[in-house]
Amino acid sequence: MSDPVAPCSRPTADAPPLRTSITLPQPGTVLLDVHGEVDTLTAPPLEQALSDLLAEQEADRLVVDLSGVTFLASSGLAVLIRAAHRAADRRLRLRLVTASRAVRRPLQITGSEQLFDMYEDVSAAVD
Amino acid sequence: MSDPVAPCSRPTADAPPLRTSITLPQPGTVLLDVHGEVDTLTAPPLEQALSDLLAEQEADRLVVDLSGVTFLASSGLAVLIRAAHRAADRRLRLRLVTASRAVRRPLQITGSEQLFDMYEDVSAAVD
Amino acid sequence: MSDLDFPTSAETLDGVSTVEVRTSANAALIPTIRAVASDLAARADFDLDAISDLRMAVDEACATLVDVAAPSSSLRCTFLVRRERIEVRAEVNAGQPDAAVSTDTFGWRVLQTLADDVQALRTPGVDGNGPTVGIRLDKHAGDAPR
Amino acid sequence: MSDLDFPTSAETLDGVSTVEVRTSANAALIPTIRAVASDLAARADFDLDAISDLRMAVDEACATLVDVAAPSSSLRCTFLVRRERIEVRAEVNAGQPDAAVSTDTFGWRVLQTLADDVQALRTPGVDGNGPTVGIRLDKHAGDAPR
Ligand SMILES: Nc1ncnc2c1ncn2[C@@H]1O[C@H](COP(=O)(O)OP(=O)(O)O)[C@@H](O)[C@H]1O
Ligand SMILES: Nc1ncnc2c1ncn2[C@@H]1O[C@H](COP(=O)(O)OP(=O)(O)O)[C@@H](O)[C@H]1O
Repeated sequence: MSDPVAPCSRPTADAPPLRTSITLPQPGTVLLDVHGEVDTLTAPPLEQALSDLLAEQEADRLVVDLSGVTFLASSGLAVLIRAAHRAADRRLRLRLVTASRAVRRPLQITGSEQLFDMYEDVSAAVD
Repeated sequence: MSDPVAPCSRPTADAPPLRTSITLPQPGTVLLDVHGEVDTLTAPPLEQALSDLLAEQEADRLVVDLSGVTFLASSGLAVLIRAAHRAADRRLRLRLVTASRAVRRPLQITGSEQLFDMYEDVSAAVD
Repeated sequence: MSDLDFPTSAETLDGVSTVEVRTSANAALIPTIRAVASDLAARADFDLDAISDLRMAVDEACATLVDVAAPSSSLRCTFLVRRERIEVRAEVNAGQPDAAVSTDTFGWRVLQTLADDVQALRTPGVDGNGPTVGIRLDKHAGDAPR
Repeated sequence: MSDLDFPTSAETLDGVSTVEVRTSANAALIPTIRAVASDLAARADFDLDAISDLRMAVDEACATLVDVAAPSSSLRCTFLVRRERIEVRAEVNAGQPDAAVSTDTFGWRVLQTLADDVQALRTPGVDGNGPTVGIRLDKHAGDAPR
């Protein structure tokens, strides 16, 4: 799996426990990379990062890589779900990359998986 | 690194947080494998396992693989140090395999490293 | 809502281990309470899904309570570790006289999904103090092999 | 030995976060207190050696105190998380009237090596109760990059 080389990298504002960055791995694809814990304190910066992702009007493929997320609270789920609805307004489905139980489990038990296209690694999601 | 096939395996009594087993990877070499946390509750079963190791009179190479140890308290250190003294009585030095900071750090800061021959992987230690 | 009957010491009664964690009612300290929940569940041989669920449920309960806690007050979270299940009671002193745990939120629905049983607790305040509000939840160890 | 002056609530004073953990004075619960120590140190950006040292120091302090605690009593451990350092105070009610923390052991020497500062604490018991004995220790974050 080769990490796509980013022609453009904009780190977004982040409290220490959450790091986000947006890259354009290929034309028409925007990738939001998220690292850390998404809880009541860090859901707001995640929401901001998702807004930045959704602001990419040229893109028709929006990928959120959650492989580096080690905890996902309901506040974080709610932010993802709202972003899915905003993407749906543009007739797009968000692609989520989920590698760990800490992320998959909350999406599963709330039945939210159906709102997203799910991938197990980022190379498949951006392809 | 190939794990030596054990001609003889005797699991010793263990509380859930500590698992020990003794194998003879090759003639003259006895290997004590330790997994778990060594604290005030689990130092006694470790001491018993070390006694079993030292009881192998035919062996001239005594190896303690601590790669699977995730915590080492002073009570565990004291048990290792006593075993080193008992080995010294037989003009042997215990070989310790330490892979993690959780084990290396306590040995370093107490200056106990000098009592052992230290290895970073088990294949080098049994060789 | 039922009355609070909060254990005040950390005795071991009938094989129940009790761990009580008290922090300032500040969202920045919830991660530490999550860590306690994970650690206790892992040591109680919960399966991996059950550990993940308990961690998330405890986070949700604490986040809900911190939201209604009085300024500079504390969050108290007690874990009763039984055979095959952990009971958690979290509570705060609320700032507003009419404060209560909202049970009509997305968070509460998630909490109900995560825990095997969950209850909002409330004891009215005396002498003009705000009420004590809390959440009690129960989580079973699960049966999947670890 | 100095007097115990144990914080009873979990306020945030002057940017100090306080986390208090109370368990039965039982060695089986010390791993959970270790987990709290590791978690707080990691979040306070301690370097990896300092995290490891604090975890071991807290374990040592608690193990020492559990040894002298009265039957069915509790172990109280308070973490004061400051900028660049964590102060830990652990205490138990001792069973024997003459109980004290032994400072002539291998364990105590290790504790002195692990912590930047360590003190044994003791308050005589009143009305025939055993004394309260405790250990206070200080650990700095270290400066190695993580
Ligand atoms: N049971 C559910 N499953 C999936 N999504 C839900 C569910 N309940 C609410 N949502 C979504 O979660 C988001 C946040 O819900 P909202 O009601 O605003 O939060 P809250 O209930 O905490 O006030 C909304 O976008 C909503 O569509
Ligand atoms: N500073 C030290 N460095 C290395 N080993 C030590 C040190 N102090 C004691 N030991 C060894 O640790 C072991 C346990 O020490 P001991 O005095 O029996 O324990 P305690 O002091 O807890 O009663 C002994 O084998 C002793 O040789």
